Parts: sequence; structure tokens; C-alpha cells
Amino acid sequence: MTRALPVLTVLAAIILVWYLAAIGMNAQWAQDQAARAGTTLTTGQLIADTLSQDRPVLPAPHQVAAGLWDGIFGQAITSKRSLVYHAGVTLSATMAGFAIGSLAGILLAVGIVHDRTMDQSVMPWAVASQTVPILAIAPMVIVVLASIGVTGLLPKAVISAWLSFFPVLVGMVAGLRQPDAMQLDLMRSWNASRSQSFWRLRLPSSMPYLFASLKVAVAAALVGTIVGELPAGATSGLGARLLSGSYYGQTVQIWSALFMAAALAAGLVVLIGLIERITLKRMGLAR
Amino acid sequence: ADDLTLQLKWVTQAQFAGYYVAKDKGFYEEEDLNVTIKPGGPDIAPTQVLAGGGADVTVEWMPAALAAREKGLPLVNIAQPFKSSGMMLTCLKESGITDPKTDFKGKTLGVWFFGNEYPFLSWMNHLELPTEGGPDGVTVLKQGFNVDPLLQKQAACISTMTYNEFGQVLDAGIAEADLVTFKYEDQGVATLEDGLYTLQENLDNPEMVDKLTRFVRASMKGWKYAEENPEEAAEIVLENDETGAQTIEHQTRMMTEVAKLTAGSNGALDEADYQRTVDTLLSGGSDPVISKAPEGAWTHAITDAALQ
Amino acid sequence: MSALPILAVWLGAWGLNAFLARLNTRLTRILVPLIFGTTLLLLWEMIVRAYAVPSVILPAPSQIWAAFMANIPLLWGDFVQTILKGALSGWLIGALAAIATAIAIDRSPFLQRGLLPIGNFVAALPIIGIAPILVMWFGFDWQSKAAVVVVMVFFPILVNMVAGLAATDALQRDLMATWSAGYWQSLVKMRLPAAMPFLFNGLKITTTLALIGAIVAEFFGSPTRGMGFRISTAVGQLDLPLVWAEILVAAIAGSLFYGIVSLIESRVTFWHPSQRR
Amino acid sequence: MSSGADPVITAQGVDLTFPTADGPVHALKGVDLTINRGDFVSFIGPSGCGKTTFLRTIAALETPTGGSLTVNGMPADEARKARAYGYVFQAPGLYPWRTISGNISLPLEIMGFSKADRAERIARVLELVDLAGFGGKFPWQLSGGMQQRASIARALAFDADILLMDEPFGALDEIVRDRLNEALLELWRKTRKTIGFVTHSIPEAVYLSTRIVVMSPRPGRITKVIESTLPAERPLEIRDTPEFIALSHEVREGLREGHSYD
Amino acid sequence: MSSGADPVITAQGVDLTFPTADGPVHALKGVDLTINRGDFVSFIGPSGCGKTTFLRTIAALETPTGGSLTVNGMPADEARKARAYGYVFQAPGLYPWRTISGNISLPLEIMGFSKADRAERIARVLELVDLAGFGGKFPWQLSGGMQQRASIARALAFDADILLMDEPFGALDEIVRDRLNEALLELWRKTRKTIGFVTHSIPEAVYLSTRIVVMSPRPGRITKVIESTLPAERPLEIRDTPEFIALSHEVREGLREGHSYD
Ligand SMILES: Nc1ncnc2c1ncn2[C@@H]1O[C@H](COP(=O)(O)OP(=O)(O)OP(=O)(O)O)[C@@H](O)[C@H]1O
Ligand SMILES: Nc1ncnc2c1ncn2[C@@H]1O[C@H](COP(=O)(O)OP(=O)(O)OP(=O)(O)O)[C@@H](O)[C@H]1O
Ligand SMILES: Cc1ncc(C[n+]2csc(CCO)c2C)c(N)n1
Ligand SMILES: [Mg+2]
Ligand SMILES: [Mg+2]
Repeated sequence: MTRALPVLTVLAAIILVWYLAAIGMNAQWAQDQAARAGTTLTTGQLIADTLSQDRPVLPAPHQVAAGLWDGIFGQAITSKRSLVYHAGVTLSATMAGFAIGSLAGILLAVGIVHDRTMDQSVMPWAVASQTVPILAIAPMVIVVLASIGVTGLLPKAVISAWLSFFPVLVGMVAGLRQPDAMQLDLMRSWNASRSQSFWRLRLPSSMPYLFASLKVAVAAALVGTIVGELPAGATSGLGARLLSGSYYGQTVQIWSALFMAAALAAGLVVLIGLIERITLKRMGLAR
Repeated sequence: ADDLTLQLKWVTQAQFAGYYVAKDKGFYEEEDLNVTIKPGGPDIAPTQVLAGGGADVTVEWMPAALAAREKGLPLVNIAQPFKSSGMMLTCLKESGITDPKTDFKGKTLGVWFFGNEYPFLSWMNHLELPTEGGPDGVTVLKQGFNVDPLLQKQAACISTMTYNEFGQVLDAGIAEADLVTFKYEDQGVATLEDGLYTLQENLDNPEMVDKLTRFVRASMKGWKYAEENPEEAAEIVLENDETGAQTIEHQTRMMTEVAKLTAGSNGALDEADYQRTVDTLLSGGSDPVISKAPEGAWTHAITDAALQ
Repeated sequence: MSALPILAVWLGAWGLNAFLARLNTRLTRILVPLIFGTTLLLLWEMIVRAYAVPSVILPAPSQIWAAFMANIPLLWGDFVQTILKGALSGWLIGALAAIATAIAIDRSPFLQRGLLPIGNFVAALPIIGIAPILVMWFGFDWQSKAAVVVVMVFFPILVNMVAGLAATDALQRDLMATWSAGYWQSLVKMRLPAAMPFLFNGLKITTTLALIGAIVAEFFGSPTRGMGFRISTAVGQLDLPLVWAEILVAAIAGSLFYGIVSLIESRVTFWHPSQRR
Repeated sequence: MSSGADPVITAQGVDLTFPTADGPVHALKGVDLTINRGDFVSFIGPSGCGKTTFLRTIAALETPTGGSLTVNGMPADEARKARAYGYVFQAPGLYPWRTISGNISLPLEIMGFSKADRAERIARVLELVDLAGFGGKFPWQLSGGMQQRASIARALAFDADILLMDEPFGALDEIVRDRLNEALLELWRKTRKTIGFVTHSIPEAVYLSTRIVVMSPRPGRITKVIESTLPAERPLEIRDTPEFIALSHEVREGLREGHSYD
Repeated sequence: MSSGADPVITAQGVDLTFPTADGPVHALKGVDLTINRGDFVSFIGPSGCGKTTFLRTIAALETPTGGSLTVNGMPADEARKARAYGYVFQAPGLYPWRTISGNISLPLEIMGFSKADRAERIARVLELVDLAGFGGKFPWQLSGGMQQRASIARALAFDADILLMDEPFGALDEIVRDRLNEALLELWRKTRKTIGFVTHSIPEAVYLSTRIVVMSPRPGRITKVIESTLPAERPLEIRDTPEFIALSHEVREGLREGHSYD
């Protein structure tokens, strides 16, 4: 309760501001229309009009809510008009990309922690890789991948993997380097092998870091997938939905897809948080 | 059946109704073809997909195809289902533009890029208007996915297609009386749109030529069917749209408009149209779209065989 | 057949690096990543040539470099439009707004508890999704790109700054209390300096975000210059070497941006253990 | 040896309960104590017995949940606002982004001392703790012992009436500790400040104090107050005298009584 | 009181130099020392004199840059591979994701003991350090003293010949420390292990050891080796005896000699 109250208050404030903004931004159009029709609007009519336009500059919250409701519950889940269907398409590519990205991040981190050559060679380029505007060349990447026979869900996944491997890499390198000199020395005094030290010391101590970075990575993966869908052949997925909404000026559809995507991201982050809690608890790391 | 992949220039919509109808009505099957239709998108370059081997045939506008040819990608036009151009510039009447020759100066115009800018650039060249902005030229705005720049009055004019964006402008509540339109056809700078292109190497392969012939034959059958049954065609398109964003009213109207553009074509490229397109593109002043007349950029071999 | 020399180059370079890495001097620490990068470029060139990859699919580094050198004025103009006007101004505004907001809500745990979960939700929004909306609101020139960047960088910096303002330890705060320091005194003399490492963490993360945001936003409408505009137009014209030259500019600009922020960080937070040498 | 009768700190029946998730923790229970001007009072007792809590309560960093506590005749919180305290914690708690001089200057800036006055005071206290010449260094460039001396200098710079020190030498090695003990005693003799001092070390408590307060946990309370019989003049060798050993023994016995294994 | 003459650790002229950015640091210089089976040797000296470094060198965690060092007649590194060492650090260093039993089990797993053997050993050492019944707890559920005992149990579990302890009780309060000192002495008497023990506390060194090695820094070297005259049986009260005080005094003097301020 004490946690919900502040959030609800801020939420209420945001919705209020949103309504005001919607009235302000949509007023011009309402007035233009009235002028074209040769009528004038009373303030009441004006407000009512701004909150119920078909193509508002900024849709009112209740319009977005209605759009979401219709998208989620208004159709069969398998329908192409269902947001759940599109979210499902996006989710599957996100999960694939997230899995590839996290795995790559973890493996690279293991290499970097254990091999000095890799540490010095790879790390600066991993940073540089993130300055490549992958999102800007996403369509090209998809075409190029298609030319070597990678099609379907995978090209989108590659883009989301590109975005999600980096946080995992950075987090995992920090995590695997977490054990202090004393703990490593203990291992050495027991003459433990490298793999024993890894499985019994480095890996467990990196868990909190791993989960923290997985949360960042999954959100990044979702952004990657959506961008992969966005300009690169609108077929299905939330990105395609955003694009077609944008293409036909259907702002309500854009905002619904946007909120669906945010909810998906939030859901994924919460899910990882849950897995984190369970794992850390079973490891005895949560108190 | 023989497999064949067609890359569209844009998203699934009635602009490509002929192909969807041919597929849906079994015209491709009748020709023993198994055709995969890949929708495009705002940032898919169909020519690049072709180069990458992602498709065998693509729907593309001729200026872009010829430009790609100059870049070393040997594209060849094998059929031209669209006889005339649907492109136009739509202006708000309140901008005071009545004559392109005099009134564009100092205005902001919305233009599609990504290979679609060539006709516009040629036109401006004809008008001798620089496109770098300033009081004596026009300011060009890269128009995004929709007609917002006009509705928001960010531009005096925007690019529209007769069959699509123009309708969107009307849908948005602006009356036709409040608009002024300039068709590229009327301005004498029309270029050919929506032709079928393939790589030269495919035409050197008799087996492939046969496949393409059957494909063009079935596609044209689809187009003619769509012209006659616009409502059914629109429904077929709708069924094939995976985004679930299209509406039947919209697609029906688009089909009706598209039918006007395809009406004059039996699929074979009209040499005169080709020549006019090339001339328009070549006349590009200091920065022409293509620098010399292309050789072998089209063939009648396929259509001749297909239309016997 | 052609795979053999490629493999040989890779193994040779790796062997050299393994040897150099073991020396671990200041020079080798710079050399090793350079050799690694050069090797990657070399392999790229060799693969493109050996397998005759068409340049409309993947141009060779040599072609990219040629396009880069041939188009410097054009690339510079795009850089100014996208990076300096769009990304940088947006990043600065976003950062200042986030810092001010963090300080403003710092005194109110209520606001913090209300804003931060929502902030996390908004940060998870695929911000590129709101780019078309912002282009609609702020016009097609760089202002809308800056707006996209502001929205993208605001919450990461806010979250870091809020954490930073809370980062003083109990001991440091108790000391202030024993001296009976006022709110502004402890803010200026203790909490702002203590927050700097966190702030810079947020600033660093958001440098690349800012670039990406500014470039991608140009897809949704732009004037006829800018890196995003050029990339999409050049792809449409199959001028792939130019596309890659823009990517090169982006990578260089991104690395520089990140490097400069890191440099300022090491000046400002020289006292932090992670910065001490 | 409670010199004169000028009570500076008066605690009567002070209670302090922390409400925690596992129920209330009684950190202090019925603590009565009077500290006079110029006293050097050490607090000793097992971990968790409330030494720190009591010192914090005196400095108004915690508010008692019962009883009364006055400092210089006013409530502790007012004394805090009147800047009556110099507090030294176990860790030096120097601000890493300021030099040693900057750290010492900080409370002076907060209290509004003039620039010239600040410079003069900084020089004086640096001298006092034998750190002259290190003012320009950053904390991490100094050893632990030097940092701790700097933090003492900081607490001395603004001439508070009362010096509260919470295990200030806990982290230092024995030799350094000896030196600092000598120096602290010397300082106290010179300035005659009132000092409250928490320690875990019996010899340290005996060596420094005029009075030793032994505390016991669960709930935290005072079990014994031992008046020192040692003279004011205390060379380090005093620690080998029978008198010192007897006092140590008394403290240890006092401690043993209130102590359970962990 | 160097019992018998069965040398376990023999150091002859051991040098150790760390190359650092600011030039080489001579951590050890010509260290000669023989430790016999069953000895309890304490190392004491100011911070930075090389106590830790010497202990680490014995355990082959560092390699000497000069001199010779043999353990059980072989080079230290071979002794390490033969798992001759149990090492205890100042902090307990228990893995938070393992229970106390799991922590004790860890070196046994690494050394390949069978499951049954492990269980038996864990039970035995838990008993030995008085932690029977706490095996299922996680480290953070225990007090600092108990954690430190667990870490000693871990070092004992695999029956290494030699127990090396680096300030194992440095972080504990005096009373807990007393208890653990008693327990350690008891354990040493029972097992007769060879123990190397680093401490900063003079009473601790005197109370525990058969021999006290005083070290001095810059460069790290042994300045004095004091044989204990105390009997093997040592109640805590022995610390108030004149003999104990005399020994303490001797150690303190030894320390004072090689010490500079910080
Ligand atoms: N903020 C707090 N909230 C809850 N309990 C607290 C808090 N501060 C202290 N305590 C509890 O109050 C008791 C007394 O703590 P205090 O820190 O005063 O002990 P101490 O004598 O200083 O111990 P040490 O020698 O370990 O420093 C302990 O049981 C401690 O756990
Ligand atoms: N890895 C290292 N690299 C460089 N110098 C080192 C290293 N380890 C120790 N030293 C230096 O060697 C000297 C001896 O250090 P050592 O840790 O052995 O001292 P110590 O006697 O254990 O001190 P303390 O009582 O503080 O633990 C010190 O001057 C220290 O700074
Ligand atoms: C970003 C963007 N680029 C190009 C076009 C142009 N375009 C390509 S196919 C086609 C027919 C559409 O109905 C049109 C207009 C656009 N619309 N949006
Ligand atoms: Mg305490
Ligand atoms: Mg040490």
C-alpha cells in the first residue's frame, strides 16, 4: 500500500498532464476542421472533440486504453489484428536474440577473464561495436543476412543479440572478477584447478551481476527486435504494428503498440527479477 | 512446382493486388509455379534483396532500377504492368501555389527518398529550381511514412500516390477543394513505376526464362482479374496482410485507383514510355540520376513469350 | 583453398597478440587491440575478395575508405547535423534536465518512490517507437532528433543521479550532522561530489544511446542531410560504400564521445578508487 | 578524579529502542551518567552493547526513546546546532575528493569561518597531529594512521567543547596506536577538552581515561564505572606498573561479567 | 623451547622484491628461519614489514626472488600441490552461497575426498571449533567470531601439516578474541600442528606462541626471534604474571626498535 500510493499519485499526475496535452495538441486540428466546415466551437465542444478524434496528434489516455483493450481482448489471440499475436511474434524473436546475446556475452566474458590476450584484444572492440548504429542499418543487416540464407526470425534475433550481448559481457566480466584476491588465494592454497575455481568460485560469485545485466539486456533485446521489425519489411510483430500505425497516421494504434511493448519489456524484466530472487535464494545469497 | 520469389517494393497493399490475386486464385499454380511474395518496407531496397539472392524478381520503379544498373547491378525490366505514373505533389491551397514554375520558390516540399527521389529531382531540374533551400530554391524534407507533414503544415506540398497517400489526406478531413495537386504525368516528367525486374544472369538461363515467362503470364492474368473485381481483389490483399492494420475501405479505394494505372498495359513495356523515362532522368543537369543511356535495361523476350 | 590464407592470417595475428599480451607493457596494451582490429579488417578484405562478395551486399574496407576520403565534406555536414545538432544538444538538455529532476525529487522520498518505477517503465519503452511521434511534434529538422535523444537519455541519467545522491555513506552524513550542516551545504559539499561517479556512469552509457537515437529518428522524417538520412538514402541508391563510410563516422564519433566523457570523468572523479592509478 | 563539579553531559535513565523488522532492539536501557568538564571517559564493553549508540545519542545523532539527556544544560539537539561536538569515527571518514587541508576546512566552511581564520586553524591542527606538510595530499595517499590523525585534526579545528571518539584507533597497529594514544593524552592535557572515547582495548581504556564506563548488552546498560587511580602524567611505561595491571584486571573482570559467548 | 629437531620449514636468505610502477619494493630481505614440527610461531611487526608476504611465500602464493625455501624437504610449490597448507586469512572469506558445512566441504571436494569421508570430517572439525549444530546455517547467519571459527575449521578439515594464519582474529573484539585464543591453543595442543601466525597484538603473540618472530620494514627482515619461556599449559590469567609481562616488554622493545612513525 505504502508502495503503491506514490506510484499511483505520480501516475494520476501524468494522466492529468497527458489529458491537458491532448486537449492542447489536438485543438488546432479541431479548430481547423470547424473553420473548414464554417462553424465555431464552444469550449465544451472543443474539449469533447479533442478527446475523441480519429487521428489525434496525441491520443487521450482513454483512447489508448480502448485501443489496448481492443487489441488484447477484442480479437482471437491468433488473429492478425490481435496485439497478443504481434507481441508473441516479437517475444519469440526477442527471446531468441536474448538467448544468443547473453550466451555470447557470457562466453566472451569467460574468455576475457581467463585469457589476457582476449582481454586486451576484445574488450576495446566490444565497446566500439556498440557505437555502430546497428539500429540504423538494421534493414540492411536483414537483407545481407537473407543473402547468406538467414531468414525468418533469426535476422531480427541477430540485431537484438547485438544489442543485448554488451551489457551481459560487461556485467559478467565484472562478476567473474568479483572474487577478491583472498578467495582466489584460498583456492590456490588448496591447489584447485582453473575449472574448479571457475565453477566453484567465479561463477557463483558472478550471479548477482549476471542477473542485473540480464535485466538490462532483455530490455535492449526487445528494442532490437522491434527495430528489426520496424523498417525492414512490415509483416508481423509489434514493430510492424508501430510502422503500419505510423504509415496510416493511426496514432491510437501506435500508442497501443508502444504500451504493449513497454508492458512486454516490464514483464520480461519482472520475470528475470523473479528468477533472480529464486536462484539467489536457493544459493543462499538473498537475505 | 517451380519455386519463385517475388520481392515487393512496399508493404502488402492493393498496389500489388495483381500478384496476390494470381496467387490466391491459383493462376500461379496453373502455371506450375510456387510463388513466394515477400512484402517490402520503407527501408528495404528491393534491388539489394535481388543482389543478395533473396528474390528472383522484384517490383521496382524504373529510376531506381536504372540507377542500380549504373551501380553495376545488371537489372533488366521484363514486364511493365503499370502503364502510367500515380505520383503527384499535393499542396495545401492556403500555401498559395498554383503554378509549379513560379510558386515553388522558397517553399518546403516533402519528398520520398530511398530511391524514390529521382523523379522529383528530375522535375526540379526541369524547373531549374535548386533543392538546397534558400529563397530561390525549394527546401526538401525527407518525408516519412505518412502524410503528417502536410497535416501539420510542416510542408507546403508532399508527395502522394493517387491510390494511397492522397486518399489518406482526404481521410484526414481535408477537402479536395482545399488542395492543389500536380501529377508527374501532367508535368511531363512521369517515370515508369512498378515494373518487374530480374538480374541479367537469369535471362541467360533458359530454364529461368521459362519460369519467368509463366510468372509474368500468370501475374498479368491476376492484374486483369483484379482490375475487373476490385472488391474481391481488395479482400484478397487484406487476407494476405499480416500486420492486421489495413482496412477494406482503404484497399478497395486503392484498388480502384490502381486499376486506372494498370489499365493501359498488357504487361509489355512500351518503348516510348521507356525512352521518356530515360530522357527525364538524363536531363538531370549537374547531378543527373543516370549519366548515360543504359543498354539492355529491358527486354521484350519474356512478355513476347508470355502474351502469345 | 581461399580459406587457408584467411585462417593463416587469423592464427598468425592471434599468436602475435598472445605473445605481446604476455609482455603486458603500456605499449603492448595499445598494440594488442590495434592488431586485433587490423586483423579483423584484413580478414574482411580477404573474405570479400576471395569470395567475390558483391559490394552492394558487403563492400571491402578499402572501398569504404575510398568512399570516406571522397566524401569528407558531405560526411562532415551530416556529422554536424546529426551528431552536433541532434545528439549533442539533446544529450546536454536531457542530462541537465535529469540532474535537475534528481535534485528536485531527492528531498521527497514520496516522489522518488513514485517516479522511479514509472521511470523504469518508460526507460524500457522502445524509444524509437516514439520517434515518429516526436517528429510529428517537433518538426523534421534536428529539434525533433534532439527531443528523441532527450527522452532516451533522461531516465538512465536520472536513475544514476538519484542513486548517486544517495551514495554517501552513513559516516559521511553523520559527520555533516555533527557539524549541523544545512541542506544546501551538505548537497554542494558532500552529496554532489559523491554523486559524480554515478552521474558519469549514466553519462557514459547514454553517449551511444544519444547517437543511435539521433540517427534512427532521421528515418521518420528529416531534411536532406544527416547521417540517418544519408544511410537510408544511400542504401536506396545501392551506394553501400557510402553507407559504411557513415557507419565509420558514427563509430568514430561514438568512440570519441565516449572517450571525451571518460576523460572528463577521470578529471572530475580523480579521487574515486576506479580512477586511481 | 572527577575534577571539580561542572557537569557537561547529564544522562538520566536514557532508553533507546530501535524498531526493527524482527521486533524492537533495546540498545540502551536506563543509562545514568554524568560527565564533567575536562573528563576523559572511556566506554568499553562487548560488541553490540550500545557504546556507539550512546555516543551517538550524546551527539544527537539518535534520539532517546526515554529518559533525559542534557548537554551544556540544553537538549542534545540544540547543543548539536550550537556545534558543541567534534566527532571522530572508527573509520577516518575523510571525503576523498578533498585534500587533507580541504577536509579539515570543510566543517569550518560550513560553520562560516573566514578564509584567513580557516587557513590559520588548519595549519595549527595539522601541526598538532604531526601532519604539517601533508595538507595538500589526498586521503588515499596517506597511511591509515595518518588518515585517522587527519580526522582527529578535523574534529579539533573548530574548537568544539566536547570531543566524541568512537574506536578511533581500532583499525591501527599496536605501535601506531601507542603513539596516537600518547599524542591524544598530550592534546587532552593541553586543551582540557571533555572527551568521550569508545574502545575495545582494555589497556587503551586504562591508559587514557579518568573514568572507565563498562557496558553490557541485551539490553545495553552500564554495569560498572571505574575511576582511574593513575596520575595525570602517564608515560607509556606506566602500563607495566602494578597499578595499571590492577586496573586492567578490574576492567576485564567487569567485562567478563556481562559477556556471553558472542 | 624448539621441541625436538624436525624442521618443517627452512628459509635461507629469502629475498622477495615486487616490481612496481614506482620501482622495486623489497618486501623481504635475507630472511633466515627454521620452523620445526609442532612449533607455534608468531610473526609480529609494523604494517608493511612483510609478515603477510613471508606467510604467502611459505604457502607458495609468492615466489621468492632469492634464497631458498623448503617445506617438508621439498620446494614450497610442491608442498602446495601436495596440499600441505591450511591457510586462514584475517577475514573469514566464507562463500556466502554455501552453508557452513558446504564451505568446509569445498576444499575437500576440490581435493577429491569421498562423500562419506567429507561428512565425517566436517562433523569432526565442527565439533573441534565448537560449531556442531551450525553446519546448516549460512555464513551471514553467524556472528563474526563464529564465522572465523568456521574458516579455521575449513583449514583444518583436510588435515594439512601446516596451518598458516594471517591475523585471523584482527577484526574481532577483545573478549571474543580471548575465547578464540584459548580455543586455538587447545586445538594446537590436541593436534600438534605446525602453526605460523601473524598478529599485531603483543599479548596475543606472547600468549599463543612457542616462538615470536619480530620483523621490521624497509626492507622486510627478521630483527629478533624470542623463544617463549611460558609453560605449555596457559590459562588466560597467565597474562597477569610477571613472566608474561616481561616477555611482552621484550617484544615491545623489539618492535620499537625497527619502527618509524607509520
Ligand atoms: N540503526 C539501528 N537499527 C536497529 N538496530 C540497531 C541500530 N543501530 C544499532 N542497533 C543495535 O543496537 C545494539 C547496540 O549497537 P551499537 O552499535 O551501539 O553497539 P556497540 O557497542 O557500538 O558495538 P560494537 O562494539 O560492535 O561497535 C546492537 O544490538 C545493534 O544491533
Ligand atoms: N603484490 C604486491 N605488489 C607490490 N608490493 C607489494 C605487494 N604485496 C605487498 N607489497 C608491499 O610489500 C611490503 C610488505 O607487505 P606485507 O603485506 O607483507 O606487509 P604486512 O607486514 O603483512 O603488513 P600489514 O600488517 O599491514 O598486513 C609492503 O610495503 C607492501 O606495500
Ligand atoms: C519512407 C517512404 N519512402 C518511400 C515511399 C514511396 N513509396 C514506395 S512504394 C509507394 C507506393 C505507396 O503507396 C510509395 C509511395 C514512401 N511512401 N515512404
Ligand atoms: Mg560501535
Ligand atoms: Mg598483512
